[in-house]
Amino acid sequence: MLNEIAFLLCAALTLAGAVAAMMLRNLVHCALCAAGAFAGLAAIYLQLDAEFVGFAQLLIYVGAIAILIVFTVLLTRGAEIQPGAASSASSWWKGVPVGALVLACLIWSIMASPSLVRLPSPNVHAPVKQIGEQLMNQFVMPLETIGLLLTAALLGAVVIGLREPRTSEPNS
Amino acid sequence: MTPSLNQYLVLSALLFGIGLAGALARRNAVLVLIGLELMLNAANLNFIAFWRFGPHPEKLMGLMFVLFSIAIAAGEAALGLALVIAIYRHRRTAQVDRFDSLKG
Amino acid sequence: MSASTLPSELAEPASDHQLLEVSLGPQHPSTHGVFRMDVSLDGEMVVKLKPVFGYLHRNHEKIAEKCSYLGSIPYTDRLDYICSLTNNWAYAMTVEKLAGLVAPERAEYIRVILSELTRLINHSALAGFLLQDMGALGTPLMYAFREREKILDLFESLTGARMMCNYMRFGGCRCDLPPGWIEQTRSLVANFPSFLDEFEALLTGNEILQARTEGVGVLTPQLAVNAGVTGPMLRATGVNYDIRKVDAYGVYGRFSFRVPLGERGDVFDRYMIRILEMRESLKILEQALRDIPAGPIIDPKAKLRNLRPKPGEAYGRIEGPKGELGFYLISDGGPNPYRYRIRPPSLINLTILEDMCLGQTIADAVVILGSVDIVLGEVDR
Amino acid sequence: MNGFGIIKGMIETARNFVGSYHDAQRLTTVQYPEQKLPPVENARTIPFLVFDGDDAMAGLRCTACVICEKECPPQCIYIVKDQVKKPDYVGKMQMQPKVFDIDISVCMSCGICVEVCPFDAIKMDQVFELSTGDRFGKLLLDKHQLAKPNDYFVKIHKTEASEIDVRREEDKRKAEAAAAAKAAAPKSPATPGAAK
Amino acid sequence: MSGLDQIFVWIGHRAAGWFPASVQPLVSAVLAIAGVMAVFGTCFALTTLAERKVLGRMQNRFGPNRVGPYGLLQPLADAVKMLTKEDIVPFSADKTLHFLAPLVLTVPVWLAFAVLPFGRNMSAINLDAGILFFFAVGSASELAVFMAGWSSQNKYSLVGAMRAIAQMISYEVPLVLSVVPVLMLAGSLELNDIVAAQGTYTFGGLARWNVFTPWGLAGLILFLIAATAESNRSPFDLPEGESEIIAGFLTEYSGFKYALFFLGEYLGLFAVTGLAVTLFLGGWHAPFQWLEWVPSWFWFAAKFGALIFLFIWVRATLPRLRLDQLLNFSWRFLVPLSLINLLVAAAWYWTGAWKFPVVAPIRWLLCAALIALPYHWLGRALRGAMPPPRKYIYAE
Repeated sequence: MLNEIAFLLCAALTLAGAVAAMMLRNLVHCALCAAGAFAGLAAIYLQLDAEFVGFAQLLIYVGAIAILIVFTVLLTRGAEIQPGAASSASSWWKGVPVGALVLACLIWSIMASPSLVRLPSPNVHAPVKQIGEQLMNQFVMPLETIGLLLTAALLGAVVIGLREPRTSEPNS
Repeated sequence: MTPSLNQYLVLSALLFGIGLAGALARRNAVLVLIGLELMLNAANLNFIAFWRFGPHPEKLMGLMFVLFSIAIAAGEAALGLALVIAIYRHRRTAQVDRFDSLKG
Repeated sequence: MSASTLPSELAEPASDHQLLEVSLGPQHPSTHGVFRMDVSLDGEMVVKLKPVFGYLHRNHEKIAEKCSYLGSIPYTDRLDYICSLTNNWAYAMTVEKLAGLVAPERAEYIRVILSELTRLINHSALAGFLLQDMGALGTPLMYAFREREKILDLFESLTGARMMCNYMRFGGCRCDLPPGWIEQTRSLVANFPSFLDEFEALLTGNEILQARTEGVGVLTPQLAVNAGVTGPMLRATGVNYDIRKVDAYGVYGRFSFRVPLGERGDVFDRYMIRILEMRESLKILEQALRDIPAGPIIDPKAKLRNLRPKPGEAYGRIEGPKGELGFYLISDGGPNPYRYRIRPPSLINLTILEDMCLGQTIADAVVILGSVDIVLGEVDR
Repeated sequence: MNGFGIIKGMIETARNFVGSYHDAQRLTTVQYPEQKLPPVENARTIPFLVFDGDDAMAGLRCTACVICEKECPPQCIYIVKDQVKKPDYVGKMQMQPKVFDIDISVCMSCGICVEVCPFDAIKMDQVFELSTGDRFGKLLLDKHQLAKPNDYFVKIHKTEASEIDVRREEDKRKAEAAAAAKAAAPKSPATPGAAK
Repeated sequence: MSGLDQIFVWIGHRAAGWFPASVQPLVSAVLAIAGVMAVFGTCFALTTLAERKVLGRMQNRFGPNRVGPYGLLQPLADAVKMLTKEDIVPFSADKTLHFLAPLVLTVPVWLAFAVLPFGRNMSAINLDAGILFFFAVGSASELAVFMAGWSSQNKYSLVGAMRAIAQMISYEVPLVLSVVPVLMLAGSLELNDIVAAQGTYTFGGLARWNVFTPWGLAGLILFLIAATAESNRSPFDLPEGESEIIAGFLTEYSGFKYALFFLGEYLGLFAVTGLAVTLFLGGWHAPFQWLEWVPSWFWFAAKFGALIFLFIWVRATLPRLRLDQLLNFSWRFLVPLSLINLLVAAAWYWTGAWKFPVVAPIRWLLCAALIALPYHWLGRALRGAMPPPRKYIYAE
């Protein structure tokens, strides 16, 4: 019972955050609500006994990605006061039907498969040590690839984000 | 009583739907990225749920997928947002429908 | 792409970001009083800076034209309230020129001693404030003030007040040195180098200080000379101009001292020049305390009340701790000056603030302002 | 070496930290209400009016010449002359102030009034705990509040006061001698002042 | 050793024992929470006082000494002042976020204390991924700072918030990277395991704390620098750099909300300090074997206090960096150095198998050189091509 309530609370937080993130007008509010949704998901992961992933989710999504989004919103502040912003009003008539359609398909298929109504296997835990060992043995290639990818992404982000030499640098 | 698998899946589907609708509907590039992240998270939730309710939770497959997916999401967000900023610098706008220089 | 949208597409924005207009001051922790800088920021970078002053305007010059020659002296204390004695001196010197008075030798020595002590006060307080502006949380400032207090004690026992000394008179000084004053000053002068060493150990070698000051707020000698910058600000750019040497007013000609000159004209040079000047001041003090003669302290011809100089004009200037402090007086033969005008070094040194700050960050702007060494009482008058 | 300057600075603060516990040269703070600095003889705060003898109003040295009122740079002195004269210390009839107010919220403690006073009647006080709850009423001092005995003056400005006292004694002696000589001379009735 | 050492554990057990067995875990959890909150709440009050007194002494002042004996009641007076002050919300502020920001900062910070072992058997929970938990809950503070700065609708606040975010993102990286060597050598993310790994004694009864190894020393210094920056303390106090941007993101806060921010910042500092003690300074272990009889929680408190003193000391001494220098310092100095420190830790681990007669000093010096040389080079690179030292000419 307690689990059920906790799940419902977390799910409500997540969904509310997600809906608010997509619907609010103020970009900063959107970003913060998205952070709330990510945090709610982290709580759900913790409920599902995925401690490590839950903390990683919190660390990366709330601690890094949400901050990055907020930062971008601030750096593109001028976007809200652009002339002709009216032409960029949200086109809900395009998005909502598509989203609803996909949602309906998914829900229908989930509801239609009785095998999905099952209870969790008992006493599951994922010790950090085991995760580490698996990462170093079975998943070592993906891990390395991810490392490479992240490095490439880092370099790419830096290169894209670099100021063109058009304006003079503040002397550093 | 613990929630069953399909409840998690419904939550995930909802999240995906919200993310998709938002990403399609909103014009601001940052919001589109948030929508993408939400969809990614929905997928992650599926992985975790299937891992937890699956027959072999001790193998940690689902967890591993999610870990990698989170890592990729971080890279994606960094790159995507860098792109938004770069475009904003040139065009003074972050509205995706105004990035239309290549349109004939 | 339609042709009509082309211009807006091609129009490159002048800058990457929106400019942030910030009004630093007049109530701001590091504007040294009620000074205001209208700053336009691009991110953290200053792209436009407009100094705004006048918040402390007290009509000093006009009041002085309605006041007797004696009555203006306490007002000059309040110009640069950190260095009241040098202000006194500059004013007294101008009135002496106007009225043809000559201060006796002992008075001149006392003036030199007091003005060098004032220089110590000003420079140590400035170094403290500058570091405070850099965020050193008051430690250097408290050390500087600790030493300043000792000098202020000397001032109090001589003039009766710590800051608003009102001590010098045209034709000499108000009262003679109290017994034991010379010895106290001598011991203070002997102990001061240890404070300077301590201060330098605390900060001069500090990497953060160096990083914050090197190459920041560079002032070229040409600009400095063109703008009329004087004092340590000018000497930090390498221009050799010290009125104590140029005019050799008072009895400065009798002392051997050197004028330190900077190399690059950045904030670090301005900081270092002041430290070095303090060391030179100590040399002057030692000599003056050794050579001070006995004798009267005021010109017997000097008439404090109801002084009516012959019609004429006079400009007297001294090397104040902040730069050339000048007074310009016109007398029409009446008991008050017909025209009274001050050349305040702070104000004139402040005029090039924008030139030094452009392209630097806002944190630098605050440090540069600190290194200019302004006292708003003098800027706004 | 990088970081060396920072470490040097930290040693310096540590020295001051330790030093502030045992070195009076470092910890110079005076704990004000409990401890007070010894009074400095030259110190000046606000002016007061000196009187001789026991009766403050009768012994007031001020002769209401209004020089101080004219010279005071911020013009914080307000004097109204009394029509009734009173004899001064040498027995000469002098004016006296009916009203003598100093607005010490305006006074800037410059001491010009003291310098210009030819009668040694106004001197600088050393009280500094002047705060009151009433900005307008209590900071305007009248002559009763300003009058302080010569003994007090001697106490706070010893050197200056004793010089003045010596000079005044001499003046008095001369005046008495002159009066005596005058009295000795025939057909001159003694003035009330000389009788004193 | 046992009695006094375990006194808090014993009290907790006894107190929980009064309750029925079904609620005992809950009760002991509540007790642990209450204990942590009481201890660190008091610690916060005392630290604000100690900071002011130590700063005062370093600046040759007395510091607060008016309220109560030696000024001990000053925190109380401050609290009364803070709580009775008017809570001002700017008219144009985003009121919800303005209200939420101090909560978002303060509440998660408390969670971080859950995993710290304050003494033998004295950690609220034993989490498998303790360190990850620690950093995860700490990540909310960035959002809180941003919310505070943005919602105030004040330019100084906004600049402060931008600075804070840039700074926190940049210094989170070296903070986490400097922890990694410890995890590598302890082979666990659980803080109790890490403490246990430092619990043996080597020659002369000296403890095997991580800080006595080259990588541990370097790691501790890196960690402390990054922690200083993470908790916005001088010389990295740019987000609230008083002389530049008034109070940064705190400009528009007053009264109780300001006090909450204050509390949150100090708690964040305590949390990272506690982590530094745990990771590098042997946690609750005594420095020498013959000092083992002293209660373990005392050692934790002593080390904790020493580090807090260090933070105050640094604050009293150093000027503030500039933003670009701050970021350069992180990305071009701390991050490479902490990566190199990883290699050094690996080298240390690898050379541990050596069997030479005089191996210990050689191993130490070798690893120290491995970290000292990059330190020197990176430092020089960071400062750029140094112009020749200045010569001041004297005109006669």
